Amino acid sequence: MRDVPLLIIGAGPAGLSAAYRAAEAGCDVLLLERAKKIGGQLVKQTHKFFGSEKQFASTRGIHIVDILAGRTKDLPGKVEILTDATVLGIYEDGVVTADIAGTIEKIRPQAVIVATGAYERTLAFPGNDLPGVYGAGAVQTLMNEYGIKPGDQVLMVGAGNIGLIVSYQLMQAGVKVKAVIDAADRIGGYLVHASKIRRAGVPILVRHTVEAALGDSEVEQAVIVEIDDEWQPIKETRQVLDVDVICVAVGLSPLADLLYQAGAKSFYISPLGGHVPLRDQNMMTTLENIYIAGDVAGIEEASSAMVEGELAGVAAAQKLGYETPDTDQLKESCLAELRQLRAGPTGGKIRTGLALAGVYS
Amino acid sequence: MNRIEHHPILTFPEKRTLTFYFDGKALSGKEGDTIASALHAAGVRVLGHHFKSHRPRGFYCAIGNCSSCLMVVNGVPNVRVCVEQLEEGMDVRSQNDKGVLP
Amino acid sequence: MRKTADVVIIGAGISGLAIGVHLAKKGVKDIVILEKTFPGNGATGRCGAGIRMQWGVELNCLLSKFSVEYFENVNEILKNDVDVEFWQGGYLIGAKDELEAEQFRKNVTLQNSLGIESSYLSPEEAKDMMPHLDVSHIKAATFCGRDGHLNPFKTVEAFVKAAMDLGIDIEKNTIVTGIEKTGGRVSGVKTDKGDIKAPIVVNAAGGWSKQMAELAGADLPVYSRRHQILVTEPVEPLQSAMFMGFGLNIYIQQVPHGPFIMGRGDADEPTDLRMTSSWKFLNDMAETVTTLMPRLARLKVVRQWAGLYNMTSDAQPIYDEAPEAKGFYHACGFSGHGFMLAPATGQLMSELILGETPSIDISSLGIDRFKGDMLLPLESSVV
Amino acid sequence: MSYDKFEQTGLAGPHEMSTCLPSEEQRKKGPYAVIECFEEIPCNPCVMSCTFDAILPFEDVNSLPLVDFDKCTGCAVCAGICPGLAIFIVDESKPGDFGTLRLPYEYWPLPEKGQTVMALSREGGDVEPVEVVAISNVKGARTPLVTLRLPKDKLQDIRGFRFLSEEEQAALKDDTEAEKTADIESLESPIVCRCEGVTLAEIRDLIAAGCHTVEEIKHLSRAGMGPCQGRTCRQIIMGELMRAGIGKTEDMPPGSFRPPGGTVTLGQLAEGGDSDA
Repeated sequence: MRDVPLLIIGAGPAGLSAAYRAAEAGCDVLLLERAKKIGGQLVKQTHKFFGSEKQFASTRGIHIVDILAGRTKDLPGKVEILTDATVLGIYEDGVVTADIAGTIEKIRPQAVIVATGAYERTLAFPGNDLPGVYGAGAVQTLMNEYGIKPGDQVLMVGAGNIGLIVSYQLMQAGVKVKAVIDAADRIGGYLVHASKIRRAGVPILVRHTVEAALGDSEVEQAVIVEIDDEWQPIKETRQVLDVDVICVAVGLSPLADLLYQAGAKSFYISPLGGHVPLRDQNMMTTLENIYIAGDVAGIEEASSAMVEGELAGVAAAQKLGYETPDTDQLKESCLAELRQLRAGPTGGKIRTGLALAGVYS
Repeated sequence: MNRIEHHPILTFPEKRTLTFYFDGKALSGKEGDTIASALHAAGVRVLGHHFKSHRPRGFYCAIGNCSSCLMVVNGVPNVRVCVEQLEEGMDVRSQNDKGVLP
Repeated sequence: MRKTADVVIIGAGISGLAIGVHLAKKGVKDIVILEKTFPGNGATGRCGAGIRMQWGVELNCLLSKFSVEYFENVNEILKNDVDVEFWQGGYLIGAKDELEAEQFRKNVTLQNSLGIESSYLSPEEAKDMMPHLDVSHIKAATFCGRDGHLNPFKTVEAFVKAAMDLGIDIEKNTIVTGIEKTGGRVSGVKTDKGDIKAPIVVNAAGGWSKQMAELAGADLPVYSRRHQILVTEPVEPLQSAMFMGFGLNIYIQQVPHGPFIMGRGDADEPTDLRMTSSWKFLNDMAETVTTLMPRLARLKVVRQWAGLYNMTSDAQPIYDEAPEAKGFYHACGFSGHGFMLAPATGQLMSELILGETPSIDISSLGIDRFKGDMLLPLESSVV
Repeated sequence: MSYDKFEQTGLAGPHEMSTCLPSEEQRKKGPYAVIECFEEIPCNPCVMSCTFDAILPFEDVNSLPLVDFDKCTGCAVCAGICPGLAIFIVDESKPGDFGTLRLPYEYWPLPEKGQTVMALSREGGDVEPVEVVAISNVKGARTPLVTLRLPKDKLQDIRGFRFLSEEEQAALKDDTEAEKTADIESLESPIVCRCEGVTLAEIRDLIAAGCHTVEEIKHLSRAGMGPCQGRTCRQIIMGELMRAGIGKTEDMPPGSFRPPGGTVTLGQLAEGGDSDA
């Protein structure tokens, strides 16, 4: 049994930011990451980040990992980062079990920050399980982590930021993107991303859905169709595309399994991506000393995940008695940054969601 | 080969080649590959067939969430090959049933 | 929801459903089953759903024999074709020590005298039957090939279908908030969805039966204890029989679908209606099973969960009318065996309620036994 | 609801472009930045990067960038850092019929100076062959900028290029016109639960039969009982419940989540079973 003041689960942008702020306040941190390397989804983000200077705007995600990890060194509190470490459960007696490189360990933390991120949603269409139908994250992993093309010709389903960015990344890797489609009646992602891939000759078709993946043992073709106001297919508009990959980028849902198991209260909040654990201003859930940050608290951009991580890190450390004269001011500035990031029209969905969750003022 | 040789942003340094066996056939992957990435690089996307529907199976998430990429690795069934590191000489086989415990 | 009923049953677990189906088959109209969530979501859907005739006391042997025969013909009886996945691979029960082996000899004699074809096996014979079992940990074993297990969800589905075909109303998501009495007799049930007048109310609330009894002003000498269980990934068939040990503290089966399901008891488990899981159970269960069956060490755990055993002090059920409230019947205290006893529970409770001669003498299962010194001999064949 | 064309196509039109171009006078004095950023998103590196204060200060991080063309020198620092790759540097100040366009380019390979490439419109359509006159090759955060020599009257229409040597890429509609009659209806029902092989048709049947929670559907179909623990199917099932008009409320139960939250073998658990708590 290992006793630690603060356990952080997930070394993505939120978890790394939380570790930095907590250790800065003098709190020792154990940070567990399921993957073999830290950074979460940042390791696949070859594009430059939006946001402002504080969230490393204009730096590529792949480079932000090093910055975030570098910040956790030489602080008053010690940050121990373990990779290949999957948390199995947060149990009622406060014990957290983890599979650390194949060995089961038990950890007794005084506080926990859950920063487990999200998982990819999928779609139900005939043939949706054929090899070649991949989540956008999978395509990114193959290309940007392992340097492997997922195929030669891609249909992208989803014109949100992920769909647009991954389309762009596919083209950067030399893969042809046949079309980007989205069932909504507007492009969901940032329009600068859309313009960028339009310039490369990729059509974006709104009010279109994928009807089927065709192929005997792998994807050989995709059937797409325009939909009407009732979201019903207009059969005359059916098109068959020769593609070997159908990339599904239809959104993310918070990966909150550990929190449900532990008994945290949650609400189904559609604009935040699904069931979201409730939390207070300090990112603490309905369970004493269990905090959340990042996509697990509602799907947003990495920039807000980092700020939420910092907030949770400061707040959790403070709760455990690690405080500096700046603590309250730091929390205020995190909240102000979050308000800024969510202030514009593109933050409207997040604001609605957070209002439903009762956490946005 | 589906490896990206040139990329405007990323560099993929040359890594040691690893030989492994897929359904008895020798294939090569690179150090740092997962079993699934090495198979993809070699053009193998059908990793097995579902035990009930017998439909072909590939991965969906590539990060260990969806459990759609189960294969028999060195005789052990139900290994998620998207997160299992490739090793020299590995015996990787398609799984078309629920798996037989070694 | 209807305003009056002839019989209201609290709980749409396997017991409540079986009681309802049996009453309806005997011609009782207007039966309502109240369920706080959905059918089978309590202990029924959380149990191992095993059924065995190898018991240490006569009554349990008889009750479970009734149930085995019932499940063997369940589609005929319930008049539907739901596949309840009744797998009669037998139960192989291992004795941990000489003392237990001695008890097993007596058990087999008793079982055989009641027409249950069980046999006493040496460790070597057990090994032949279950090669992956490390028999160095057992002194002897017993086996009965007609024992087995079912799919609890499918069994519930079969009973729900039968109940609906018989005109029974199952009110889901309905919470019982009170039980009405008039002059010492039960007269109705209050719920969050409205009240129902009824002269007969059956308490089949499993883990919550004590709380339901209290609403009727009745004292019920039961308590609930959490029991945990886990399921693994599916693998190709390896084990046909359920393996069980009382001293060894384990039951483990491979269900037809492929996964192994296993559980064990723990006297330290909470008794406060909690259905949470513990890491200690995972540890202890894994240690127990990998000692007995080293080959399973490579098997991956998929889920753990918990349900409530509704316990009595002699580990046998209560089938009786509450002395404090005429017309209020208890069918509870199953102590972990409610699923396998359910067909007998349905039959016997319907007979008790309708004043018929019971098919099996259950006079010893009355609630009075806990007041004096009439406790039954403790059933030792339990996990 | 209807949206601007821009929001459906991602293509800036005359309306958008009218907000980001300098006056005739200003165009003559030297190169200038065209910032094609028409949506308020939380992003401000451009304004922070400009050493000439030529991008007007933001009210907040979501503000739209506006260029003070009197101050803009066309230095292109902003174009190299813009995460949206939405900034172009246009120079039409030199006499004659030709000007230059510097555009961000993040594909491999970069063109070579002097190479002829096919200029592309905002839609990616071919315009005409043009010459590459300069390349800034910067890997890392900064984006390489490629300068094209263009006819002055096409400076605001061209926003990309492709290599001439590449094969013509078939436009979407040319694909397989004849196969429009794919027999979708006869295909197998989509898979909802990959682990257990449960189809959408099975889920819909259960919902129609009165199963109104994720948990009930799980009990009867096994969807969500496999090794992935519902990570693939749960959202689809909840979507189907909503489509059926059942789970509209915020308190729709997500069904159970059971530990352990990762794959772990009995052997590992037994090894780690130090009951030293």
